[in-house]
Amino acid sequence: MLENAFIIPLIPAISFVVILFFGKRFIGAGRVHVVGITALGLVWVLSAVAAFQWTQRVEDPPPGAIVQLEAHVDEHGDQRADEHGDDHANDHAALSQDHSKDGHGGGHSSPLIRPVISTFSQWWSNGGVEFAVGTLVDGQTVLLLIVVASISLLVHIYSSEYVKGDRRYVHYYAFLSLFTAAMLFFVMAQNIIQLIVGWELVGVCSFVLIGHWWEEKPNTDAALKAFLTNRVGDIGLIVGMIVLWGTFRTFDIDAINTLISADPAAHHFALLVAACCLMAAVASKSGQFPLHTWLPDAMAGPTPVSALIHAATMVVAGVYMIARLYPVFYEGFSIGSSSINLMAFIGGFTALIGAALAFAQWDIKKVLAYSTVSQLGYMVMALGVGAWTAAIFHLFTHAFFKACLFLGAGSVSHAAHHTFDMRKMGGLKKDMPHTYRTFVISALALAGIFPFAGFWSKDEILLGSLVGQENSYPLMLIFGCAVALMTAAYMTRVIWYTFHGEFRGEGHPHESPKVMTVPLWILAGMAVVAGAFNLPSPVLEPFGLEGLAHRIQTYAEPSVYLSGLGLSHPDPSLAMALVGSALAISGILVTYLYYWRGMGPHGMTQRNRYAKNGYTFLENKYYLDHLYNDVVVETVKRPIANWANRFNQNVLDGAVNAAGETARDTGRWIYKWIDQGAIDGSVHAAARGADSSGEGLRAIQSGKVQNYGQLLFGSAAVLAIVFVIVV
Amino acid sequence: MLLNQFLILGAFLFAVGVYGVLARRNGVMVLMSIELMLNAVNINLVVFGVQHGVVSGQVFALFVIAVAAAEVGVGLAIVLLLYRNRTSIDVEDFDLMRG
Amino acid sequence: MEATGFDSWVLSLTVFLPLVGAVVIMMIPKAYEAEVKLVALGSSLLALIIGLYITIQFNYGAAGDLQFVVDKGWIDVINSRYIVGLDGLSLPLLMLSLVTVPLCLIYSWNHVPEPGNTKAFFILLLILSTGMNGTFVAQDMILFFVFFEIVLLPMYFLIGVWGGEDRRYASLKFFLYTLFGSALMIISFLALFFLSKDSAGELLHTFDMRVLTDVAGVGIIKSTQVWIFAGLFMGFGIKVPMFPFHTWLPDAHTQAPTVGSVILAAVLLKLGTYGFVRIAIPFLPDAAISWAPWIGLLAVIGIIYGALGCLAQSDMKRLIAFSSVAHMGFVMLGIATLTDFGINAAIFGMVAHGMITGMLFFIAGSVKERYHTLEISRLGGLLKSAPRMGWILGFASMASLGLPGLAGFWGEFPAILSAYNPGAGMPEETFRTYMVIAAIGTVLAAGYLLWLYQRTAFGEPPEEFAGHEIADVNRFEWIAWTPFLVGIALFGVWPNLIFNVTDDVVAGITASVEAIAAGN
Amino acid sequence: MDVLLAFTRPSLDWHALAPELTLLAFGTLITIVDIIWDDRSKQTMPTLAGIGLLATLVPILTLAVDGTERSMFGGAYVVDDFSLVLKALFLISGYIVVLMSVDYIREGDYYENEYYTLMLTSLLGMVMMSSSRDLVSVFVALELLSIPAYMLAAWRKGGPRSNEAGLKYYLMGVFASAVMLYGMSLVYGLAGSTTFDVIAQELGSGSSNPVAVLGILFVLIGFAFKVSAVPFHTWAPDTYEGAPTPVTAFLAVASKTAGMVALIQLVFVAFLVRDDVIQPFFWLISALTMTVGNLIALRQTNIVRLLAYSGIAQGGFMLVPFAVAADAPARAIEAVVIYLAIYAFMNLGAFTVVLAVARKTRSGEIDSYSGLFQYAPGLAVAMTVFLAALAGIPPAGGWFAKFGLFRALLDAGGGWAAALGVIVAINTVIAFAYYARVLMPMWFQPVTDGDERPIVVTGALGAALTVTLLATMAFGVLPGLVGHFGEVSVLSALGG
Repeated sequence: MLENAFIIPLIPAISFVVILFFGKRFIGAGRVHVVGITALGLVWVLSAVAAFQWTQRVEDPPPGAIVQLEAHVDEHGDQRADEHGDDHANDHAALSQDHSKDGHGGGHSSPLIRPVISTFSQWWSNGGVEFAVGTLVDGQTVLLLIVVASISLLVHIYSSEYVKGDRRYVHYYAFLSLFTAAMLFFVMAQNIIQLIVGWELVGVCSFVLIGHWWEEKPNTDAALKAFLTNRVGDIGLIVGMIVLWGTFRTFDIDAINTLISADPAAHHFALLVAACCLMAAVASKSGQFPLHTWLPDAMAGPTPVSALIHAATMVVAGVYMIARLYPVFYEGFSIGSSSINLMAFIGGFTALIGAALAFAQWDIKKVLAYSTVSQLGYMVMALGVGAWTAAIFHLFTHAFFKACLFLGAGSVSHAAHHTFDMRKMGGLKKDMPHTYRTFVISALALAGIFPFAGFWSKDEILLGSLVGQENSYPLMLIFGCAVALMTAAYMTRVIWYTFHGEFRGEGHPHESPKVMTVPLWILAGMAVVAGAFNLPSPVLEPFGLEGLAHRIQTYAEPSVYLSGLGLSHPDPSLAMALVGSALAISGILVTYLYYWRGMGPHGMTQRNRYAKNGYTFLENKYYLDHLYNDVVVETVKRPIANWANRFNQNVLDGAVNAAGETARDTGRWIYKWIDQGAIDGSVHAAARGADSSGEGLRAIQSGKVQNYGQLLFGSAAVLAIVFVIVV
Repeated sequence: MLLNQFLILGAFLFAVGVYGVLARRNGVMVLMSIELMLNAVNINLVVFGVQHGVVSGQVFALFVIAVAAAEVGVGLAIVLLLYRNRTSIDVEDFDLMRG
Repeated sequence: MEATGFDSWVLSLTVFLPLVGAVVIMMIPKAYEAEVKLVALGSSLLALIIGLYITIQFNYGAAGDLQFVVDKGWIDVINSRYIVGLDGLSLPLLMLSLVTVPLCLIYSWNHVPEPGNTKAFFILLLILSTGMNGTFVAQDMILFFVFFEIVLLPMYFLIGVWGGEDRRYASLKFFLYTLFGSALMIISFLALFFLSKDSAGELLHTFDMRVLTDVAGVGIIKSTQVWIFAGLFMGFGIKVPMFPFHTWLPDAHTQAPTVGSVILAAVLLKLGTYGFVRIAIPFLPDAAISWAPWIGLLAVIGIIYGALGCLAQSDMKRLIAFSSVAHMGFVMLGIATLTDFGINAAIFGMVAHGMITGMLFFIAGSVKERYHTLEISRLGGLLKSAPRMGWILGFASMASLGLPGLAGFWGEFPAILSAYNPGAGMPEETFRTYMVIAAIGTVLAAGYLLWLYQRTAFGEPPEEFAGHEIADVNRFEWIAWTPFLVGIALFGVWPNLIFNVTDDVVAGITASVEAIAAGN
Repeated sequence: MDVLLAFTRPSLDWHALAPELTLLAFGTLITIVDIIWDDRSKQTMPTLAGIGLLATLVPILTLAVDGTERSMFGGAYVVDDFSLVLKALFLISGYIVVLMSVDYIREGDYYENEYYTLMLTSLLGMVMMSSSRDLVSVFVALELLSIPAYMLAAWRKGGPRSNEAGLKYYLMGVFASAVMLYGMSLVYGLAGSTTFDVIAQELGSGSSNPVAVLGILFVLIGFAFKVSAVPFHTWAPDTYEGAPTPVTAFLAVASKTAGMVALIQLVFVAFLVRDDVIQPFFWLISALTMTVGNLIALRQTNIVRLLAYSGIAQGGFMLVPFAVAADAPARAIEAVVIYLAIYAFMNLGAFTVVLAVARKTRSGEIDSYSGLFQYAPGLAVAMTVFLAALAGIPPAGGWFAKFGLFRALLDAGGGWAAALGVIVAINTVIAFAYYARVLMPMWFQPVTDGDERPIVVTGALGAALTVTLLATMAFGVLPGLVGHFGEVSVLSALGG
């Protein structure tokens, strides 16, 4: 399976064709989901097989699986590698030594397993640059395969109920399949061109699916905004990739990584440029500050799409790319040595503002969207501080509980007349027990409460930023902690408004059918147990299961590239874990107090507003409560959150729209003045000049023969004089 | 011999002819002025012929005289025609076509 | 190596069969319209079949050298010969032109635009196709020039007779621009004729493009070369069209009848870029090196400028026309790098742009036919009223904005990439700046195309068209469009189909450039 | 003195003179027939004239086959390939003009017979011109071709426009010949002989003498008038408009060709040594001529007048090679001859169409061509071909003529030549601008007066049309045909 991984994206691609072209006619518009679901089922099985085979490969490496990079670099026809062939030999010898030395310390126990690279027909050759399409499969890949396959499968199933009877049911499923195919293609890209291709394709699918209901202008606006914002990032992508190509003269990801890890010091500047450019791409795709504004709008799409594309998979493409080309960023931003760098800062800052914004939203999906922004920021920050494994681990866990949350939100709106406005919800707890439970579980996971999945991954990130590499990342640690607190808080708020209190909507809410709740439960289950995939060994020692510790680190981490960079892993620290969960719990607690305990005072507050003095002295405890609530919490919530929101809506979002408008205005201006005015004008001027001079010359033709005679003799005389003088 | 004097005479006659064709508006006078120009040329030819001591100059002059006769004949015919159609021989009047 | 037997005829057949068809049609009286159509389609299809035969017989192993060469006496007094030949550079473009014409005939099968007269319309199309095919196979400068010019009059009449409101102005503008360019071009050709020396320093006095490619302008002093190149630049650059000689294009496109625009976009513009690759650069590499940065500059200006122009348009067809300026900018950027990478990309870009923009113009024509307007502000909801056409428009727009996996991307991305390392002896920083600007251009491209798509396809159909039925894609349109759609997807998925055909030729060209650069 | 009186009869080569004699014979024949049968001979006249012209081609062919160069009267009268090519050209264009004239003259209300006599006489002058290598014979030939032309221009005796055309043409013609003669007298004065060879030697030996400059200049001006070069062109538009259309065609083609022939002989045989005079002179004149001609043509609304100005501009193009006469003599002559040959056919063709259309519309206004393509597609296409040829667009013949110019210029090389080349390029663009003003109504506009009756093209006109059309296209597709004649005429002209 590892060698023939290309089959995996092929399957959904085929199902796309089948659904789109034969769906209506042969299968029947109402039943196309069968095709999609079977295809995804197949994909899931194959991914599972691939994952299993990879673990086998790591456990007992077949001969040749242990690195001999220079050999394999050569077979990728890379001129530069030939020149450096021998240095490779040396430092890989060196590598294997130090790896065997500190192999058992620092939780760094993964052998240097080379990824399975299989290339197929030469895709194009251009001016001597041979270029093959192929797949690169390693732990990181199979991890994403599992994530994408599982979530996509569940979303397919869920959708069969959720979008039943939709105007464009067929197209919906077709593009769901296409998206899956593109995402899988992207994940197992063997070279940066394939990365670009997959990157753009998922972008288009998201464009189509956000604009799924294109009759309403807001949806199409959102779709355009998403696509254009991503294109802006793509400038960075294209340029960055080109810089990489120009530096290493190869598109091959494996070769690039190897070359860097072989000689980290070299081309620092080129790498810095490339990293900055690619960072822009990441910012656009993974909703990082300041290009994140499209993501909340993207919620215009159907909810399952938001769950799949804008929570679990596509938006992590940026994170995945960083992880895939980690040496580039690691060296470019010199993550190892610095204590702050662009990536870490952008990540941390995004996490912060995302979380802050989540407070101010009334649309449940927007809350989740901002939470996604914030969590993606978390991952980027993790990568920025050098905690590779933590980032990927968080990506893994986050995919499940965030998907679960979105699908839960979908289920809620399904019940509550397709509204996402939390003010029209409330009290759904009793009507929708399944949704409620799953939602809470995932929320706890997201909040990072022990022992849910989120706890473990978030803990590793905080730990990563605490320890850092050579230097620690204090600022990032502060960001991380703040976000941990706020995340817990706003999730509690959501749960309060959605499920507690009285129902504020109209109609009778009802639980969604099995076909929707079952996926919810599966995801909730994952939200509980996903953390187990990368437990630190101390946790497991009591049970004598150290062997199972750090599985993701062991299997997923491409240490074949990273160890060359001297990437280290922090030892697990109980203190950090406690601080982390303390923050989360306190966050929940505060909010809890505000909403559950603080209900009366709110009523009181209003009465206060009407009859100010009357009850103040009597009810001074309310007065205290009032003080406590309105001062403490409000100061936390309102000013900051609202300021952030205003900044977000007016400044950043405004900037995006303004950019669009400016472009069009410039266009108009240039067209009017330069094109039609200057350039075309000059052409016309020439024409007019010719005409009028023709008119003028006609004066010669007076019709009087003697004038003609004068002209004849006159010019004869003039010519005579001139020539006699000159010659 | 008096080469230059003859040449100057020729040039003078030619100039007079030019003045005539440009200044006189009566068609017949124009024709006569043309004769002046041609005869100026004849003077030149004959003089040069003598100077070079060859006969070709005078032969040329004879040709010119003959041709001039034919030309003026045609010219008079045209002037006559115009007089019949337009009852005028003022060359300034004939500007139906211009521009 | 001269071709023999049937192979020595194929190229001449592809070139002149349409002309024969045209002559035959002239014989047929107007009344027999069916026959006229059949003869027209028949002759063009026959040419296409022979074209397919060529693609099969073509020796891809030796794509670098001319094949099916015919070398016969033509105008001995000026030592110009009838030389036709085909190599990897000509093949894709010849095929593009061979495919386009029948499609146009089919498209206008039952609705020749106002004022009708199928006979004349088809005759002109056929003459046009002779000119285009000939230009791509001619290997003698005079022959090239003649074919290059033959296309002018038919296109002039296509625009002028069957065009829109402002057709007289547009057609004349198109004609005068191009005529001016080609007049200067012929001067340069003659200068090459008289000045080219062979390696021994002997004057060649030949129009044979093969020879001139071999000598690569050695023996012509640099300054003269630069001037000669200037003439060629005018000739080809106006045709491309490069900023600032582009102003004829939007008018011509907007006014031309649908198939006119299609042919203009699909093939005619390529004559210019082809000229650069086939004549200007290989004949005068030295001058090319000193011109390249300026060409690159104009190219990137064209990219941004065309995109901004698009954003300013309110007319669908005019918008597409301006997008041509931008896309040809990418092509010219690729050429300007003088690297085989870039020039390959440029050739791919030519073919891709031909199919994609041709497709867009087809759609624009059909929209115009159904809505009787191309005012973007008045259109909308195409996806609803004519879903298939809407989807095709979406597909074409996506291809046009350079979506990977479709043809557009392979012309665009490698062109940008090649600008990172321009050819030997050229300012690297300058071209890297160009690269970034070009990359920005891709965003603008996405901008105006999606904007167009949103306004025309998305949303509810405007009520002014609520009344009458908007027909979806009809049979003739399907036949005419499918080849382009398939091609866009096919070349997008498997770019090597073109790349490995052109690679050898281009390698040869750039080799001479590098040799010169090394010499300096 | 006795030296002067000694006279020996020069030996006459009858074969060499056969063309002129045949033409003369037919001219006289027509006159005699006319005198004897007057009105009853009306029908036979054009036929006779035509036969005469074709018959004259026979001795030319025999001479061409024989191929030896024949010189008479001490080199004053030479029969070589150059002269033969141009004699043939004169006769063919004359024949086409006759074809054009048949119906026009027959339907005109004037006595028609002397029309043909005059035309043959004028042609005789031209045929002689192409052999003249001596000031006297050039002068005589010139007057022989001009005087009948004056009368032809004034052909419509009752028509004031025609009279005026005649007057203007006559007066300007005489002025010009006066100037020319004066120049000739000066040249003769320097050289002491009238034959070109001697003149060439004398001019070469003598240092730069202002008198020589004046002489050369005046002579050239005399012929510049004939080829209606700016600023000596003023007569052309008025005369062309006023004269009967066939005559206009005759003047625009044959008589202009004659002027060019004379210039070729004078410049390349006699004056070549004084390139310091002729090259700048022609650079200036040609640039002026094409530019002014084209610019004024832009503003014309009458088709004949437009063609007149276009003819002036074309003349300017033909003068271009003279500007490099000394630097690239062979190429220059070739270019001029080729241009003359192609120009004869394309211009005559255009005039034929004008005649054919005028037979229906009775108007010379360009607007009257509206919608021609609808009711007379054949004529429209033909006109398109001719205009395209005049504009120099392949595959119609004209491109090769223009190509010849560029070829001559670039063969000479140098900045001035290149500059002139660019001027030519710009002018071709301007030129198409007004040719398009004829094409547009033809193709792009509906018929103004709903009258869509097809145009009847009479046999003669049809024949003329076919000949010119075929020739124009043939020259475009296989320029070798005309190129060959250009080549042969070069060698002998320079040699002789």
